[in-house]
Amino acid sequence: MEALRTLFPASDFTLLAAILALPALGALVNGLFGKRLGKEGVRLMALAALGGSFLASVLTYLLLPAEGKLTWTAWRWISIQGRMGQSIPIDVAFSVDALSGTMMLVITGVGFLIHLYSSEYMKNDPGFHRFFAYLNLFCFAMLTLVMGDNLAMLFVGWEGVGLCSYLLIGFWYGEDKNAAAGKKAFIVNRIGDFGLLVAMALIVYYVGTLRFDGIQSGASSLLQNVKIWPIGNMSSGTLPGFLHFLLPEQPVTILAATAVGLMVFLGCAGKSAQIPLYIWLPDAMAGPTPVSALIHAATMVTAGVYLVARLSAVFVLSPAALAVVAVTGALTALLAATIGLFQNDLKKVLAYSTVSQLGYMFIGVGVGAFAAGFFHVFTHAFFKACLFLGAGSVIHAIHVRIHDTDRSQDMGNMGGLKAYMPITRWTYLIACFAIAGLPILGSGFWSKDEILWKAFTVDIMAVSAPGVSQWMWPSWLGRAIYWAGVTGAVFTSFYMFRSYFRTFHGEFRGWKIDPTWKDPGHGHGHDDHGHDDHHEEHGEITGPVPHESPLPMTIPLMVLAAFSIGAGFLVAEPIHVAPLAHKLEPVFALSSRAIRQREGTEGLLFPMMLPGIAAFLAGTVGAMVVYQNRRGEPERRFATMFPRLHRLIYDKWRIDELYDATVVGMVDALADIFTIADKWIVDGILAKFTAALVGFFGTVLRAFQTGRVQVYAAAMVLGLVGVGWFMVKPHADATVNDEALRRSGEVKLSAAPGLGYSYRWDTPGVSETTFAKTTEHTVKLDPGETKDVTLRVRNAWGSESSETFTLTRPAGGRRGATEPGALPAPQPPTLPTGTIPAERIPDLIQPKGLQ
Amino acid sequence: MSPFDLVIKYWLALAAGIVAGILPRGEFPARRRVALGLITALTVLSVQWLWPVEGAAAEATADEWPHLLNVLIGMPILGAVGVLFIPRQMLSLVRGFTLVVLGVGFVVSLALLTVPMTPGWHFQFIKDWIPSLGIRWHVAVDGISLWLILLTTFIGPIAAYASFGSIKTQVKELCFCLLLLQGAMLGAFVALDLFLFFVFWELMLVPMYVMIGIWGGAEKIKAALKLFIYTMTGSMLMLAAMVYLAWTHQRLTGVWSFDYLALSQVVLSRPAQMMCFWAFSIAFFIKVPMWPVHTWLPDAHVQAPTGGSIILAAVMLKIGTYAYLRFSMGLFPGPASSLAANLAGVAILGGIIYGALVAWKQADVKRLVAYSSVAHLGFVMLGLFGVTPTGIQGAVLQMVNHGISTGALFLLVGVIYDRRHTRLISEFGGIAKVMPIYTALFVLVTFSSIGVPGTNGFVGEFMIIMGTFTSERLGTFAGIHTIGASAGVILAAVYMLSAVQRVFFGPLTHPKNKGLSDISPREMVAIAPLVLMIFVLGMFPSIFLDRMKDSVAMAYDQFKTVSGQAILFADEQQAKLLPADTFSPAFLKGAPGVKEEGEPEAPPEAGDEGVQGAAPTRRDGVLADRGGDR
Amino acid sequence: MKIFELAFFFLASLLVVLGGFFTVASRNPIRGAMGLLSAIVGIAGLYLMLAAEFLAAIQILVYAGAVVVLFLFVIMLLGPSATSGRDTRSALPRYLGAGVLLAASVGALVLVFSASAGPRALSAAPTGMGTVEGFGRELFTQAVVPFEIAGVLLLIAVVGAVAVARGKQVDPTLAPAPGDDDKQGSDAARAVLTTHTKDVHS
Amino acid sequence: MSSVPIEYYLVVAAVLFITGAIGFLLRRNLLILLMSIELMLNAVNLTLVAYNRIHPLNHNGQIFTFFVIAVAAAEASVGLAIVLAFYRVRRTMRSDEADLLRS
Repeated sequence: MEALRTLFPASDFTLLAAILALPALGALVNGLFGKRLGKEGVRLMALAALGGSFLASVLTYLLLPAEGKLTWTAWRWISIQGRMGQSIPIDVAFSVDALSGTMMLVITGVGFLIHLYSSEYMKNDPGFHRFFAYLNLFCFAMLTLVMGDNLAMLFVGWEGVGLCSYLLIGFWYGEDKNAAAGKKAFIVNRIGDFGLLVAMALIVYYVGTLRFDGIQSGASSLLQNVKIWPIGNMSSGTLPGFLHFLLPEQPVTILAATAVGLMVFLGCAGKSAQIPLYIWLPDAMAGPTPVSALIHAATMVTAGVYLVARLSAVFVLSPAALAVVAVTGALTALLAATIGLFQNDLKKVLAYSTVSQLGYMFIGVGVGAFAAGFFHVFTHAFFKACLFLGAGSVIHAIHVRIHDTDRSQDMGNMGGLKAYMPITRWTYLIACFAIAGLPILGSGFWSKDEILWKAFTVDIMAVSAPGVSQWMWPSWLGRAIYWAGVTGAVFTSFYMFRSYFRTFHGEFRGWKIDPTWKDPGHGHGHDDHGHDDHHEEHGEITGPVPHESPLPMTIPLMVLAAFSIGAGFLVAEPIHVAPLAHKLEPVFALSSRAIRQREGTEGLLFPMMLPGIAAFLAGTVGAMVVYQNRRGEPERRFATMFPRLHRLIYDKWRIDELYDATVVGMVDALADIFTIADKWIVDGILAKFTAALVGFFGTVLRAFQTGRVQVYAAAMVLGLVGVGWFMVKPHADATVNDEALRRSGEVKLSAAPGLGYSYRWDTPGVSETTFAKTTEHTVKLDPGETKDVTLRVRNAWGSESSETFTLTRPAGGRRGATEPGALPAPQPPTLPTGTIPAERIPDLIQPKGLQ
Repeated sequence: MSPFDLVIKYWLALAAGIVAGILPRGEFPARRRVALGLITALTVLSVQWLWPVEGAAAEATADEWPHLLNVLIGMPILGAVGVLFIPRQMLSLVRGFTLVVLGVGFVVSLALLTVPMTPGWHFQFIKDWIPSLGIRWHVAVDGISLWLILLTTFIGPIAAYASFGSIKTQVKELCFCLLLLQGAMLGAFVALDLFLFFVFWELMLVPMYVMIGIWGGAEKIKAALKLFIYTMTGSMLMLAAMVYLAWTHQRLTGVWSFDYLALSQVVLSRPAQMMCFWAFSIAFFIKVPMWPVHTWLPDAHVQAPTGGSIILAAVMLKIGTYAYLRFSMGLFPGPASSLAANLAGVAILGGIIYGALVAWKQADVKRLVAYSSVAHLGFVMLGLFGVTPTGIQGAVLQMVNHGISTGALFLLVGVIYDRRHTRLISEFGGIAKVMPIYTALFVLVTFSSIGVPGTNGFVGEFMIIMGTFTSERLGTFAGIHTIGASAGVILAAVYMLSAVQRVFFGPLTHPKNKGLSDISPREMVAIAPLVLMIFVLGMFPSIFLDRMKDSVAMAYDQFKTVSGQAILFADEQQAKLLPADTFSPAFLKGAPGVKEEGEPEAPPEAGDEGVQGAAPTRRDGVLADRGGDR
Repeated sequence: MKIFELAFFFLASLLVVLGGFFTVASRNPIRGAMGLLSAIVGIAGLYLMLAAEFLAAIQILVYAGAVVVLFLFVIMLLGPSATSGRDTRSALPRYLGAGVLLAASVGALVLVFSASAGPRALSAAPTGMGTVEGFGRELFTQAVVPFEIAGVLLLIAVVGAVAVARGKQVDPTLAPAPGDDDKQGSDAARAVLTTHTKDVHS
Repeated sequence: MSSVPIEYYLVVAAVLFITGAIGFLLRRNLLILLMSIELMLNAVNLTLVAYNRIHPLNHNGQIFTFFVIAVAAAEASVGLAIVLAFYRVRRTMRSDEADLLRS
């Protein structure tokens, strides 16, 4: 071990490069040369890449130092400038500590198993190499996300993962439905990324760095108020009353930590399918099942929880943000659980159960129990992957006869498969027990119970800071979340065992089993998935005996089932066997200081376990009674008794339609308005209107060109007379001669001559003079005196014009009389001494309205 | 340096070349394979060669050959004249000649990278053109214009190569237009004399008008005319403001000069400053295009031929943004900084969000990509309005990114247009089955244009958003602007992906689409360099940023100090002259009349461009003293 | 002596003004030409009083002799249709123009005369002014260049007038050789020839 | 010593000029137009000679008049030729007919 430590020093841990390079190489080779390598070559390449990466991550995990992290910096990516002008370098750097180490193990481990599984599942799919290229690319992106040393690297992985899920969901792009699902997933993720981008901007502004350790240490600077002006505080005096709310006098102040927390949570909601943005996950079932297993169960959707855990130092600073996370998690858990009750599509049930379990994880991190929340991620990865792969092998079996994807996933066509597919059945059952929370054995029990216990006893101390009012947690909120979690647990175990009994128990409803049935011979591939089987005879069809999936599919099932039992004991707090918790101790050391146990709940650890166990029993027994003994009769009765409610829940509370009507509809309408405005108003006014205007003036002027000589002559005469009139109009002007001003204070004004002009000089105090031919006029000035002389000129027709001259004689020195209107002599202007020092500039040039 | 050492030293480039060579499957002419391999190897080599080494500026600055820029501009223009003498029938010679001239232009422009871009002007060449008006042939490069020049010389050959594929009629005139356009654009990027810039700005318009007018689509004349009139009105305003500025400068200093360095010392009176700023900016906003005056772009793009469309989108729009950064912000920092918040609002609402939403509703692919350009350039302008070093660097980088990704998009749209002669999205559907490689390329370029990290689009947008938030010019609006800009990121995904889905995915219904052949070797070679640059820019942006950060820092500091002075000193009537010490000496090197420090005035310098020494008459000497002794 | 001068002046100016009026107001162009003739003769008289004998002679010789005769010649040539009928089509602009002109000139006259210093008798004209010898010496010393140019101008005017007045004349020698197949072509040439000669004699 | 003051000649010239101008504007007959042009020219000649009379240093005024007469003769001849050609085409003397230049 020591040799390895010397080989890979902690600060320049090149093994991380290997972990990342292998899947990337795999993706590149499969993507570019896949067709030439053939199916076997592609399979080998993909599995080798993931296997190697897994081994390297196990090695890394072993080499993890107790404190600190293993880092490796590739190259300088960009460097941006912070608020105070300091440059913030953003490097392509990767670092691994206990948290990301565990995630790496999950990703590469479960990823490897799923690669093995899908090499069999997708065997006769024409896009085989393309599938594995995308899968490897996904693992590369997920590893970048987890191992990123700063938020920017995490964001690269974050969007890379979104990109790969777009490609994989829309894998069978022949079908419009799948491509649309892919697009929907990408866009909803993008809305989440918007939140993350704004969060990054806030962090750069307030903390001044994007590196996680920098954020952890500089988090205290987030304890200041962010002043949010909805539209900037322009002077709202002029606006009508009701607009005042848009331009408030006082800005909306929100704690920077809360703002960052909310924005980060928006990103996590987008990626981990929480309340506002969960709609893409159920549609993502359009992709192949292994994809759902890897992406929508084990790895991608948990990225949100990982991010919240990673930024725990920020979240802890604002109880409000934590409250939002916890409450949203609880609501999502309940909502998804209710929808899951009535779904007939097996994969949809599992999808909603994922959303619900994610809700639990967010409850965990929301109440400050980051280790517990993360542990649920860990266990959930195993049993949910096992459930999805189990479902996949069932669908694989059904698909042999019913080719239409929608009907081959419908539980109506399953039932009684426990006789034909024993391994799938047992692994599915174990996973069901794990997720439902079978005490002691099921790993779900330990993780979910830990979360509920921490929720029940949470008491968050607000970190006080000057001038900052913190929103405090009401004492009942922890308990409310606890009970919501328990009710969710009931639903969880009910719908899980409902799916188990409807799939594996009762009699087979798929088709009439005829052992001698042979495939009618048209060996079609899986290429165009999802098209209705054109030669489908309606009503009763015959088919072969459903067979168990081949070994490469069942091995992963068994391994995952084993883990879903074993993983529970990694953080079994009540029995104090919690190796993983100790490993995660240093990572959450800083944030756990703010979380205390509510007083008076010390002894309640075991008593509070009982409601959880009761919930498990209620759900399981209820499902057995309804679906095992009474063959689903009560469900049908419920459907008849409350048809509309049943319909509503089956239609997923019509949330999709709500979004389409409101958000999507609004954006669509805005787009229409803009398009029309662009065509008619912007283009219309600027281009077409001006053209029309010019055309109009053209036609008006054309009317004058009659072509007849006399008309032109008349026009000429008019022009001549006009010019003549202007020439003849009198213009009063005079030149001032002031040489003698200083000595004798005498100024001679001589008026400009003109045809038939008569002049009159009016000086204040001098009596009224008549119009005469006098063009000269002298004015006597005493020192320091100013006089206004007005020259009035009249011509033959009696029209007049006048001009006033202000003559000043300065008290002492020589000063030329200023002439009004003349251009100042071009000597350069005098500047105030020296220029304004540079540092005072910034506040000078703030546009009006800066707070 | 035996061949073996060569292999050791450049093994990566060699390997990349070989991989690219053997990449295409099936029948692929060897000539094209070699071309692909060569392009990839060259790209890897250039990345290794340009890798920013800390403290690179320290090593001896290579002497800058002063005539490099003249060669860079002159070659295409002389080539344009030369191509006229080639007989019309010898098509291959005409095409070959054009590609050679453009190719050599690119290689020559690589020489610009040999010199570390320290703050100040490089490769500066000054020669009196019209002495009586003080107009000089003053060309120079700095960090900001460096990458735009390289973008022009990089896109030029690609656009020519692509348009040769589709345009078969009047090839000689096409080559003439391409070469003249190339020369004019390069001239516009390097001109530091306002008059010279105006000449190139106008010269650039003529070949584009001709290209759209002759080889355009259905109503090509209308679109070409609209482009012409829009830009002309803009440049008319600019000319008026330019002349007023020069006249004021003459009135203040007694010497006629149109030089950017001289005019930037003039602080006009407050109303005049605002009017001149608007006059310059409207001309540039039309070119960018910004919201209210953008309607010429979709028409021009829809009617333009593929080659013309690529050049128009990739390079001509950048002149607007570059000129705003250089001239509007350079000459009138006062109004630029006081109007920053409102202009940024227009850039976001009118550019990013408006462009994205209208693009979503377009039925014609080219019109969609045109509106996406409006959105992307809205981002660029936001970076410029925010006036922070990060924002400006992000904006310049985004200009290069947009050039590459939109150039690639238009190239790919040209591919399907050549096959189906229609651009309506409804005509296509599910062609991914028939053209897999083409679909892969298109999806890749779409992700670059959306701004997915790892590709070039993201880096620029990320820096601009960070710049906007930390910008003090935007004051209280910084928050709402950042949110608006980030929302643009979502809308970009909406319209691009919905277009991709309607064109590529879904069932293959249209009978005519069934027979479409996949991307041809020629088109593959044309698109290869762009795709490679998408990844190079995405992964290693620091190569580009290191060479521009000094110039941007200098421009930013100067903007800050001068805008402070301008707002304080500009009173109502009087125009004033800032003393020369408010500008960094590196900036003023080459200003008219400013004698080189320490160089004897009288005898013209020997080696260095002697011409600069014999500056115009003795009177300007007074300019420098007069400013100083105040 | 003064009375005789005044009488001669009034006679001549009367001749001029009435001639002018008749030229403009007459319906028949011949009466107009006669009015023009009387105006020209009147002006010649005034030239005599203003010590410009040579000009008076030229006036009579060139103007009265040549120009008015030319007018009469053309009027004769055009015959009855020379007098165009009544037509009030574009009356407004013409009357508007005339009215404005009248008002403006009256105003101008008032302005000028109010500014002038009042009528003064003329001083004696230097001997030999206006005579052929004085005028000739000056003409051929200072104004030789314009004189030659005037000669060229008159030549051009003559050539121009002849070319315009003759109209299109097809050169008979170019008529197509007999047997030319596009018969229709030669007919067209012949048609032009005939129309021209016919209307000249009308 | 001539007792007739120069102003009288100028008045006569002015009246003649105005008559010519109004004739040109009002009358529609092409010939009358040409004649009124001649009238205007003669009025100008008269003014020139009158002023030459009060500044008898040289004969500039008269020489000028001499050339005006020459030019007027040329102008009259070409004018009449045009009127003749116009008559051949349009068979009328009304100036309103000559409006081919109408846009």
